[in-house]
Amino acid sequence: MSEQRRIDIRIPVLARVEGEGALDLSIRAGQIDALRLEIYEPPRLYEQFLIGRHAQDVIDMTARICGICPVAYQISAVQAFESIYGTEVTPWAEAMRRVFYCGEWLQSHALHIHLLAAPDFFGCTSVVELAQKDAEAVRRGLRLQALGNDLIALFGARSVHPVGVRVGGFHHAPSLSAVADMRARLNAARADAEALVRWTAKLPLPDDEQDFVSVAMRHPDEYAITRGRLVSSAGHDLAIEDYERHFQESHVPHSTALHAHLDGKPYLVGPLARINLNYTQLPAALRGLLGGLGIHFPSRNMFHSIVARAAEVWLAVDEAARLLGEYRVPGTPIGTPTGTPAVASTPRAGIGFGCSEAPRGILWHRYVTDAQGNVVEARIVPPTSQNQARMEEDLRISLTRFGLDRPEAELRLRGETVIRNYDPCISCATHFLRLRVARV
Amino acid sequence: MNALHVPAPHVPMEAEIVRRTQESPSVFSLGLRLCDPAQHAAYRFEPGQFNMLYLYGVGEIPISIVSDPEDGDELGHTIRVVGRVTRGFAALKPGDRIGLRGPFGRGWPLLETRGQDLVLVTGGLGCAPLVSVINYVAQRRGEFGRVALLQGVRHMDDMIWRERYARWAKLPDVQVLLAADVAGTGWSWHVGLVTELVDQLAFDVRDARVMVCGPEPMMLASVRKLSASGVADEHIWMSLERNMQCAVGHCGHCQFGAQFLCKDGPVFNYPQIRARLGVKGY
Amino acid sequence: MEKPRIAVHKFSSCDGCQLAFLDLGEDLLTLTAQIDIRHFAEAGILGEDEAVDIAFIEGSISTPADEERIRRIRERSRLLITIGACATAGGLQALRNLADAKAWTAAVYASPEYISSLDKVQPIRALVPVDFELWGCPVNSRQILAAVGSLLNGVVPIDERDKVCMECKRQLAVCVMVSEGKPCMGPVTRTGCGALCPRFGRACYACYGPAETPNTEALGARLRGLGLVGHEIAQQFLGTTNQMPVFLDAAQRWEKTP
Amino acid sequence: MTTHGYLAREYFGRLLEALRNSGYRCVGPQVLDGAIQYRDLPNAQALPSGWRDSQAPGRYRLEHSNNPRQFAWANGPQALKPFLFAPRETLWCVERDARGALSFRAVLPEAQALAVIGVRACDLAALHLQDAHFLQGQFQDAQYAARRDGLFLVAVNCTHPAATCFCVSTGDGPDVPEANGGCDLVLDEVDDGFIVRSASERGASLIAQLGLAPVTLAQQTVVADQRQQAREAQTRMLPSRDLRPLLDTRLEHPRWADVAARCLSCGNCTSVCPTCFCHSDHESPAIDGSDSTHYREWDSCFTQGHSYIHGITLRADTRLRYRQWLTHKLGAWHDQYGRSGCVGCGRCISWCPVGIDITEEVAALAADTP
Ligand SMILES: Cc1cc2nc3c(=O)[nH]c(=O)nc-3n(C[C@H](O)[C@H](O)[C@H](O)COP(=O)(O)OP(=O)(O)OC[C@H]3O[C@@H](n4cnc5c(N)ncnc54)[C@H](O)[C@@H]3O)c2cc1C
Ligand code: SF4
Ligand code: SF4
Ligand code: SF4
Repeated sequence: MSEQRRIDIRIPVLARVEGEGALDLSIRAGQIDALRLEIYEPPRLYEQFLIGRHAQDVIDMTARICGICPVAYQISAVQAFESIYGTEVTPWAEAMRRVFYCGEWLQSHALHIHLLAAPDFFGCTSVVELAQKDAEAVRRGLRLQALGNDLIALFGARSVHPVGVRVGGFHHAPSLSAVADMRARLNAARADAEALVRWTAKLPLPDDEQDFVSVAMRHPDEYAITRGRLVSSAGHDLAIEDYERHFQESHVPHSTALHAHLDGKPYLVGPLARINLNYTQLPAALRGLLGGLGIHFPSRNMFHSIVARAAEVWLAVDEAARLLGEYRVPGTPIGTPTGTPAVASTPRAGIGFGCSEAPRGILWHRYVTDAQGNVVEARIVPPTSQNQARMEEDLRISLTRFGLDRPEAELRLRGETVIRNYDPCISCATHFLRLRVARV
Repeated sequence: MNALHVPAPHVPMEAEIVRRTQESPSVFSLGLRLCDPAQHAAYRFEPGQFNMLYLYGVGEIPISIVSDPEDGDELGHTIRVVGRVTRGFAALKPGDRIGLRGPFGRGWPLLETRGQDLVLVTGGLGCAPLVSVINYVAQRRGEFGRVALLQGVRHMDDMIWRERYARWAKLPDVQVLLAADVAGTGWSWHVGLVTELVDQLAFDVRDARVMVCGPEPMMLASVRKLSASGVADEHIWMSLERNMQCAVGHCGHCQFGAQFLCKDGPVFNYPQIRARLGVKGY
Repeated sequence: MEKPRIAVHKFSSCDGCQLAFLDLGEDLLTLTAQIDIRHFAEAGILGEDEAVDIAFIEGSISTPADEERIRRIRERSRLLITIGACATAGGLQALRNLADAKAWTAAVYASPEYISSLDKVQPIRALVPVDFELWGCPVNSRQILAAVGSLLNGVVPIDERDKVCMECKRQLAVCVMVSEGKPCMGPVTRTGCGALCPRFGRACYACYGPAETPNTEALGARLRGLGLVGHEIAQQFLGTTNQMPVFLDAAQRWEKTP
Repeated sequence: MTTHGYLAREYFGRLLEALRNSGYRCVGPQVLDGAIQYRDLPNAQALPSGWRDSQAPGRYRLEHSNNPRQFAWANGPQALKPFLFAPRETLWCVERDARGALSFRAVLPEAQALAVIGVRACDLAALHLQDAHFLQGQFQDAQYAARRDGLFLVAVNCTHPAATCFCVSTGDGPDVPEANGGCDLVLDEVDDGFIVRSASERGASLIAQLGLAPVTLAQQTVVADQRQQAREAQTRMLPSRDLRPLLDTRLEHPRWADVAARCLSCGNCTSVCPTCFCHSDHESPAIDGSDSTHYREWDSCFTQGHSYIHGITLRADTRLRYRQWLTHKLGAWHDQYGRSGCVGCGRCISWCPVGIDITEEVAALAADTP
């Protein structure tokens, strides 16, 4: 092919991603001359209308930023308010929030693996086609997704925009019998989870090693989900309160989302970053399973993200089963009214932070409240805007390696595959435009 | 009355559409036969009774039976398309299967009125429940006295069955009077309200038995007019319509004052419902 | 019988209502055997401009491009059905209609010329005729299956418009307003969710939007009796369906009440 | 055969045991989610020992004390109705084959012997009304009948009516009539136990298994006194048992508009009312087109759908809906079932989120002529 080839690729609607995005790529003289991951989902200005609202409203409203990871929003938000109000939740509530969150990982990861990412590796355009090639894998995926949804609903009544979380704990504690049923299903799902890990390890994933910085939370006692410090493969180890000192967001003209950088450089959040940083905290059985399949973490192959996701599905099933193993209904001796499974708290003024590992990576919140505990200022940094700079960087590298002289259709598909590998959630990404008021 | 056995009060029987007739752009008739021949043979009803017709996956609606009770071939239903279920029924064709429960309710007082003069007043598609009576009387012309058929519609184009009316008009001692509120060329009948037709009756109505069916304001106006003409309240019957879910007197929707339309009606003797008729909200 | 052609389109939203399809589990495979999906970007099926029998619309309209796209979709769809609070009522993001949107946008973006945004966030109904609206934030799989079930049987779906209280009692939940004095919006909110909140011991926050004959005045007075002040009562009405006139009016009335 | 005797509180478990041995599933009052609710009763300790209910228009709270009594409360949001007339249940299913042929199949609840402990006099009166409605007309409701058949009822006379109770004025309580109570056992609770009386043959044979002690004169006096006190404790009332003549002349009374301004039209009153029977039918087709389920669920005369007929809602506004409810409940029921549809339990008063009080509305309607 001639060096003079000019290619303009526009993928106007990215399929199999959450939200509305597009990719613009122009190649001039064998070089990428412009590459823009465009997010044109209109801004929803959440941070603005949270102002004046009380904690429960914030919990219910921020969930609506994203239908796929509402639990993450609720947990990050509630933590921020609990830190302002000085509320210490019980170990029961702490553990059950982790179970609740496992439901979301399970649901979101299963959805991403089967419905969004995997069709790429089978030459299919959708899960409907994939179901014709590997029906059992799709059914297994749908089963795991349903299990995740039901686990969320156990604590939240429904899986999308659940209604169970409140400051101090939960509104409702599931009954013993509901938990027993769930535990049985979780134990039965272990086989599916293991089969899923094996299946993803065998996918014909491109081998595309890159240099990148991983960022995730870390907790001394557990594979971090709901709590911990922020660590990076570049050696950072920060309290969540210090996030803003190291991470900066900037507005790029082609996107309604903000790009985030760590000390000026792109970085990766999400399953691969988490597993790269916290591999040793995975249960031994899971490490053995992965090792036996010849997949080693930390990994520099971005496409190992899908295996990392499957491993986290395994972990979520295992953790939820374990934590529900010793379940009891809090504070309800027979014959007393069902107590609210939450500790009391008094709203007050302050500043609070919340951070948790959403399925796609760290989700960071900061709130300032007035004396009534209502929001005066809100800032939310979702995972996708953190990954956006990394995605563009990855696209440049991997498309160049892939060969820019390849036919347009192949380039297009590779580009989409690279993007989908990040499981970008564009709905999330755009809802956090920070309000910068120009003061004269 | 009401001694009739209801073969399937709670669970529908399967019925096949054996005939479909488009009566007007929005009105069609279905001839039904119960798929089980024994059920079909055993099925009995009285004019004025109704069935709950079930459309697969959609729901049930109450529809009067308009065919002749002695017609063993098929059960006739005439349906006006007004909403969800009726529109669904309109799309069916002969050979399609539906569900049928019934017959329910009390029909017209054809035994009590035997030998008497009859005035049958209908409005709009309100004629459907009375068509069965007209058919019944036409088949047994000798058993009744003089008969007047008064039918009113809003617009002349709403008048269905013109040729049937023409046919009925030719029967001995049957007077047919039609009225349209709005009419144009080609309308030789009365222009105005159906109540105004009472003045054109060929016989003294004082001893007649009256059956009325149609929109409630029209029924109320007719009853007032007939009462004023000397008809005793006890000699007037009318068929009402209310929301109906179960048809067996349990769901509570069809209550009209203390009456359950599905079992105490839908045909009522006027004094039974006089107190609440025309009171908004009942 | 020819399979009905279906499209699922997304506008400004959280994607949660589309999940009612993607969360169907095995039913999703059953459903895809009954219908012919022509466009559903999140599921990987792209055919935005295809003519379809039923278009499901998620999300609200907030840019000129959206406006143009919804008109195109309407032209190519025999039936157009909105799913969820964003599409039927504007959604939570329509709260920006209550603020000076232009000023917000100008303040947010360094280069506002890159952003084209309409003054107001609007429900689909404000722009094109809608054949049926499914309420909820989010709509759930039961609602979607019921609607599709009706459509497959050739009739319009049933409009569920009773109050949450009706379902709350069918679920034998104890009224949280009566037994705990919690400020429940159930008496003015449309059923459909299964009365999830009262069953979980918390007050309904009206995510399904207004029910038929909502008495916002009487409920507001009751909330006041429970200790809420006018501004707080107003906020109760400014949730996911804040642009629905009965709620908006109620909010404006209560906002002015101390 | 013993038909009367004393059962010490610590032996209450024997009653449950005897019922279980006779094949009954026992259901009884328990404190759950802040209210007295009837649920499967694991043992006598699960009964609401020491609990009292404090009720007022739009308000229900439980309070605990060290009083050992287990039935010293009036009622909760529901009692028998949901056990017999289920809030939602399938009536029939239909299968459709590839050629479109339909086969219909009735679906009946599993018949099961259920014993309900702690039923109140008003609950029994309401049960008789529901029986009359669902079983004694031209058609029997199969679902209701299946559940009703095996029902064993253990009534407990009220000692602590709530402020919202007015069963004395409707003639339905606070204690179960000596004759034709319509239950199997009647209990009077005293501080250390229960005076048990059989009210049916089944009850009598059950009692025989309990080893009851004779009732002392002192106990009889206590029971008589507390019954009397319970009567006198009631402050609310309806002006007459048959309000037809009154209501018939009040159809256009301004009070209907007044109550409509306060009423949420939410249907809570009809849902908690033990006699209200309205329901609507619905269809749930399987997505693959092979079968469909026809079910019913509680409806209310306060919904728009209740009076909807193609394009018109007969009772579009709350004024007409409230009037329909009241004139039916207190008026038309007499014509339909020979008595008023209200048993004076006061649930519609307490559980109305805005505290509309049926006795107050009737009083206002009665106060002056339009
Ligand atoms: C005793 C009786 C006899 C009838 N006979 C005939 C007849 O012979 N021909 C005819 O065309 N119509 C008749 N009707 C009216 C017919 O039942 C309604 O037109 C029909 O139920 C409308 O259903 P829909 O779904 O098309 O209308 P929609 O307006 O979409 O109604 C929605 C739903 O309302 C409910 N509904 C229940 N009862 C009624 C009711 N009475 N009217 C309207 N909606 C109701 C149904 O569940 C219906 O599906 C009769 C009604 C009654 C009560
Ligand atoms: S809890 Fe809310 S929804 Fe339930 S009955 Fe009470 S007011 Fe209605
Ligand atoms: S807020 Fe109301 S409508 Fe929404 S889920 Fe809760 S109870 Fe249902
Ligand atoms: S009307 Fe009210 S007081 Fe009377 S029985 Fe019903 S709920 Fe009880």
